[in-house]
Amino acid sequence: MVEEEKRKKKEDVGPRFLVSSSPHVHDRVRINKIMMLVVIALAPAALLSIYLFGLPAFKVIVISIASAVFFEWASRRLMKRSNTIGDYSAVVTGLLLALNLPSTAPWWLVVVGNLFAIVIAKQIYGGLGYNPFNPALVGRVVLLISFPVQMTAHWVMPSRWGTNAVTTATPLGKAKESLLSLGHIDVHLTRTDVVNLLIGNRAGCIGEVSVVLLLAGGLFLIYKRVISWHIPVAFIGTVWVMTDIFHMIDPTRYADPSFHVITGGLFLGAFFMATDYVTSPITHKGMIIFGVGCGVLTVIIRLFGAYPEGVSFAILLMNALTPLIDRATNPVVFGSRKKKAAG
Amino acid sequence: MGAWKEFSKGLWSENPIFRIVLGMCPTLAVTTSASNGIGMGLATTFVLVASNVVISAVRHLIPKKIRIPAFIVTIATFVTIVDLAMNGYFHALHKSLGLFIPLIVVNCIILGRAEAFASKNSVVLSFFDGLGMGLGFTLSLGILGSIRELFGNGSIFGVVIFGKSYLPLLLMILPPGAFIVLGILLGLMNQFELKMAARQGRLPIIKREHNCATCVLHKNWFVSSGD
Amino acid sequence: MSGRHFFGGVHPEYHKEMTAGKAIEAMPMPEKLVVHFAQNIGSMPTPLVKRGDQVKKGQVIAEASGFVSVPVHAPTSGKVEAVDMFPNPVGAETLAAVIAPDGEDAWAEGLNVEQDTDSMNGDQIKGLIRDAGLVGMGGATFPTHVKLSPPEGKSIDTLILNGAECEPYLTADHRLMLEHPAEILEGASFFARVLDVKRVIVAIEKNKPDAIEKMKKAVEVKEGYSVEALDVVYPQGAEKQLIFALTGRRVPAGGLPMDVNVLVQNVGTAFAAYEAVRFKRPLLERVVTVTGNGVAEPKNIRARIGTRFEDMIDRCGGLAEDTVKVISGGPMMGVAQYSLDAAVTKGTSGIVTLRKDEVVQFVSDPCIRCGRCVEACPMRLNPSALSIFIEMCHFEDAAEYHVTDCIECGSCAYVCPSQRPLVHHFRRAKAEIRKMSRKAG
Amino acid sequence: MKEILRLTLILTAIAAISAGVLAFVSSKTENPIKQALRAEKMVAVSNVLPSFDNEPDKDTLSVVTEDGERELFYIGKKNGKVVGAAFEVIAPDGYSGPIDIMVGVDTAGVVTGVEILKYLETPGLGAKVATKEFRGQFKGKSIKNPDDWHVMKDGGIFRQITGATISSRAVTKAIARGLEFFDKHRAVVIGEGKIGSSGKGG
Amino acid sequence: MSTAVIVLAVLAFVLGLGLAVAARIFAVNVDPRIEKITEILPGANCGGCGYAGCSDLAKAIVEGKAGVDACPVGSAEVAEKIAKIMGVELSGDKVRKVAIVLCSGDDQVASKKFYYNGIEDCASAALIFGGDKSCKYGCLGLGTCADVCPFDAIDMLPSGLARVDPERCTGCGKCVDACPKGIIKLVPIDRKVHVLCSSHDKGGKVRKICKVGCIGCQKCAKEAPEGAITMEENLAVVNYDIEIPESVAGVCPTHTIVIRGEHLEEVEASEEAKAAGGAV
Repeated sequence: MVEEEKRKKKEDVGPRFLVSSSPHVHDRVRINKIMMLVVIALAPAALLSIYLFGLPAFKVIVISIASAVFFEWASRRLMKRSNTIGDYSAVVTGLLLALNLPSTAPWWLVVVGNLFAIVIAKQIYGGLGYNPFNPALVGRVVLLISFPVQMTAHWVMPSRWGTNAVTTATPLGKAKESLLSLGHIDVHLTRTDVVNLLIGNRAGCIGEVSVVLLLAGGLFLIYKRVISWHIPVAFIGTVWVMTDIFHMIDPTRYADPSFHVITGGLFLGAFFMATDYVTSPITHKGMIIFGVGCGVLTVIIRLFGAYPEGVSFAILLMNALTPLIDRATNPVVFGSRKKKAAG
Repeated sequence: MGAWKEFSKGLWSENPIFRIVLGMCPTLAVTTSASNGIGMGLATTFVLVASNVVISAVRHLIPKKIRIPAFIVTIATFVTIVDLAMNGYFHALHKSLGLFIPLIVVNCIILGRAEAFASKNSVVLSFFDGLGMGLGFTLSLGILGSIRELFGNGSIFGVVIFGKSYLPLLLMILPPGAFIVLGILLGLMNQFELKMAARQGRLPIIKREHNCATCVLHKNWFVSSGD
Repeated sequence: MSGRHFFGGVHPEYHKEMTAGKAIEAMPMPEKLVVHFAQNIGSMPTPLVKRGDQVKKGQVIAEASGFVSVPVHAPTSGKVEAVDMFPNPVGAETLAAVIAPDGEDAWAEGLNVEQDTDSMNGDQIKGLIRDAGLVGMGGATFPTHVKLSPPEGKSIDTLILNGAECEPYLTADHRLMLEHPAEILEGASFFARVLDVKRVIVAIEKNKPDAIEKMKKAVEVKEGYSVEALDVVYPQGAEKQLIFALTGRRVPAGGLPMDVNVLVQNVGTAFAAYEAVRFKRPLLERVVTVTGNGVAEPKNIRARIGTRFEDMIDRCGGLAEDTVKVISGGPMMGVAQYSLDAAVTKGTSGIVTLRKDEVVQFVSDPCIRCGRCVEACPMRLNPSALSIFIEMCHFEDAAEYHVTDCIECGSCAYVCPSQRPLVHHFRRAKAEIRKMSRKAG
Repeated sequence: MKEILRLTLILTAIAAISAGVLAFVSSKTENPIKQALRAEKMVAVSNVLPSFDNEPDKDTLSVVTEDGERELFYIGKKNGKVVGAAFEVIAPDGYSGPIDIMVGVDTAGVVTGVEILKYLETPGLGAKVATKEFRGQFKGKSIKNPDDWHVMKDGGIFRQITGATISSRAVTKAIARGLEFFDKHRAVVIGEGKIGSSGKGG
Repeated sequence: MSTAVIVLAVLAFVLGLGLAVAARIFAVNVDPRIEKITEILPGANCGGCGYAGCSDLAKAIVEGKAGVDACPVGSAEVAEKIAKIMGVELSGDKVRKVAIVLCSGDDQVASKKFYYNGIEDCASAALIFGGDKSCKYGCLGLGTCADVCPFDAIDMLPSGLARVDPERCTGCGKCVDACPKGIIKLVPIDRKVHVLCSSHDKGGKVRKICKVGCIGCQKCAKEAPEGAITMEENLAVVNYDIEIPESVAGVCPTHTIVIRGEHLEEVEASEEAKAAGGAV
């Protein structure tokens, strides 16, 4: 009798257990954790850049992250979709875009860039996971095409907190300029040049100058298994090898490989932009093809194209090829396929 | 009544750009400014109306087997007439539309209407069909051109709107701008249609992020499968 | 030999310490036993009893209905109270006999007698194994005698005794190896005799050093037997991965271990074979690990087939209030239960209980293509692409990407940062593909 | 067979009618087109030349260069006296393609006007070479001091357009080249020398 | 002028000749009726007829493989037109068939056996213990049928049931195939009385898990004309060939039997009430 009452009570409270398909445990690594690791990996380079370029750089970074998060929130709301700012992907996009801008970028430039990055390049396609192109790079390229003066004409030398900013050109810009006006390049790397380039004592985008810290951040991500080594190594390696070949053919026209590798946005691009999960191939084989493709395109644009720097365009072009690469490099199922018996 | 129906469908429900998505080459290429868009649209409208009328008039005379070459010759004739006339009387516009005027010949809308409508309907209906389609085309190109000119140059029909301090978004008058604006307009059109459907008392459709109804798009970008 | 590892795999938290040190205890006779007839892969055996029948321990209550089918026996003597639908731990409700034990536990005639095994030939051994109702006890429940009957032209040269037990939480095989090493090896020797196999490898993951030690000592006296220590990585115990790790042979996709001349048997099955051949005891009980934070006292229990989960859990101190998941089997491949009325079957290796804060729910966020699943998949599939195909109902594409080769180990879903229900997707696709081929055929 | 003939003849008839219509339209529009083209050229020429009262597009002179290429000069005259000449130069190294430039000079070789005829430069950037601000700089300058004929960045006297140095440089270089050529053949062009006497190349 | 005319004319002559000859050589004889019938068919290519699309069906009709009324979507008008083209007499008047979901156990009245966490899709949910409803025959409410419906005729009620709009339903049968529980049936639209349950469980069990399930009491079978409602394994099944008086619905103790038009209105009203209550 008591048993029965107990049973009745149990039925009244409805179902007790949660049932789902296996597996029932999870390693608890969520998207937001991965994105936070990327932010942490970028933080040292960003902080050094703020030190180098001063308050303007700080302003660009803050405005960029804030507007990226705002656009993510607003567009999701407008499209009546779930709120996704909690996955921090907008923070990463905002930060990356800021690091790809000159420190002199006016506030509206940063906002317009993020509008294109978040709304046009990401949310219109359906949000994180569906965007075919790297949002931050789309934002940057839109700005580069639309506002070339603001994007390319006002580089300043790092000057510790931004006092006495001296306008100059980026090293790659100088190389291209001299090649076009003089017919040869006037870039010959000395040891001090190399040191200056490595510690970020040069003009360039906010985030691309501190090569050493970018490398450290990239290695941190590889160590944390957030990214694999395949894309960065293939990308940077290809740039090195190709520029080396051209340098050997004609050193007066083509700068030496170390110059090409440590200038420009190569490290930022190779470690943080080309490795974007959504827009890069999924298999290791595919990643190597992707990295080599990025490298080849970067070198072609840098040496023969109209723009002095080609990392952004190279990555975006390879983004477009990602589905094809994925299809071509789909892993071969374990165990050789059983041949169908004749007949 | 019938004529009005044939005329109005081109403006909205069967708009050649936003609904049937035909004639993308001139749509994307010449809409760098509002006047270019309208100019191209009107040139196309003339060809469309004229060829529709002529083809409809002679539809019983043309054997089925040679209808395509016959249509093309007719269309090409009108296009050449437009080309010559514009060159003579609207030289500046002709210069900026340039290459795209002769390309009206291969605009799918014109051959499409000839095949789908003019070869089956009376002259009057064909006239209104051509006029509606052409004006729908013109309207769409005008809208596209206006938006691109507004953002890319700060003006509409050359009239400065945004003032001197406005820094134009050059992307908009470059080729990618055409794709972006067209894509956004198409999306808004569809959204509007859905809303209208719901308002007209049709059953609410449960919208989920993934379902079989939305799959075609996704598959295309993900695998671009060869089949 | 190509090392002790295969492609992919994951490292879940094992939690084996809860029960690894606890000796196997016997489960007292419960008030009633719910014995399902469908306990093996293949065709369901034909029931032979009806309500009101008296049965003896070991009596056949359902006979094999074909080659890929095994008989079911009464786990004790008593009265059949009902034959009705009851929750089966591996799926929907199936037909089962409810037996009320009479407490005497009296054997049916001719069973439980020691045999002279030396004089038996292979076919006799196989017959005993089949009559005892042996199935793979790792969870797959594939009839053992079928595995022992390779088709003409296929020969087996290696027998692998699978003691990897790579599923987290479970320690049933571990304890069995510690407590009955000699019996397991004798059971294995029967398999070896049936197939005339000279090389027997006992495969154990390195996280069970005591078991490796014990088994090593036991194989010393046996010629051709060896013990191999395996890297600790899930799913090391999956047949194809195990074979590759130990022999370097790749079982063809869509093929069976016998295609590369290997037979894999679970150590539990070997123990059951020992009992069946030496003592003519049908498969009536098995070791079940009852564990997880949901129970007060995790234990390894030797339970009769048909013991209800509720009785098992009560034996372990009852279920904590906030337990939301009870899993039959391990947490990676086991089946979450909705009712504690489910009863132990031949394939139930464990009952894992998870409390509310331990359960991670699937949320089905979009795939961000991070590639973790591709790295984790031991079958070298592309779970990311597959799940997207299946979400969009492109089952033909999923088939083209070999979804049917998925072993449902759960590694992909375990690592997915979007917490997508990947295995669920693949099961759906497999079902749809079966449906389509049925339609086409 | 009859069917084949019928199809062929119908198509032939349609083509013939079309050709007839087109020929008619063409004959009607021939003149307007010619006039429009001429008007276009005249606008450019008159923009760069000092005031004149002749028809420079008819009063042309072609000089053959050493490389055997012809250079066409539009001569501007007032009251029968030569006041200047206009000529086209092409800057082949523009940012996105060649830039066509119309240059006007007076008899002394001083630039009287520069007009950009055709270009593919980036809108808002390289395209600024067509603005009055940029091309106005050349007015009043002559080639007397060739070192001046560079953009400021390269040590010359002409302000380059921010962010579009390549376009600015290309235009400056092309005009300088044109002026040098004019200087060499000035005598012939402005009619002080006899036609053909300076045509070393033939 | 004359050159232009001559050149074009000659060109056209030569090309026209080639074209005409080619047309003769590569001529394919297509039955003109196929094109005509294709134009008459609705063109939704829904596949409800069992063929790959409307043109495929048209071919089948002309070849005699399918009847003139084979299109389940097209109205009688369509069948008539096709019959005219084919020159056959249309036999009898064909009543349109529409889908109906034979379950009314929504979340309020039917119990669940567990909390489901997985793919929001009936076919997937059915893989796990047959779904979370205690009744193994019940509607899972996840909308697979609504997803496959090409005519937007099915919508999902918030209370977890699929509802078919008979006005929009064309009877193509896609939902019937898609439902993993097999509880959607095509019924003649003019039949009003339905048993909205598919459970073959015994009455006692049904009572425990669902308030509106058929308990197999047979009252309706006795009330209805002979053979109109038959009992099949504890379930009352309607024979749609026989007209059933609406009064039969009144005898059902569990209100499992409904009159379609009224029922839809009732559901509408209760959903609205719930929505209004939720908004407050």
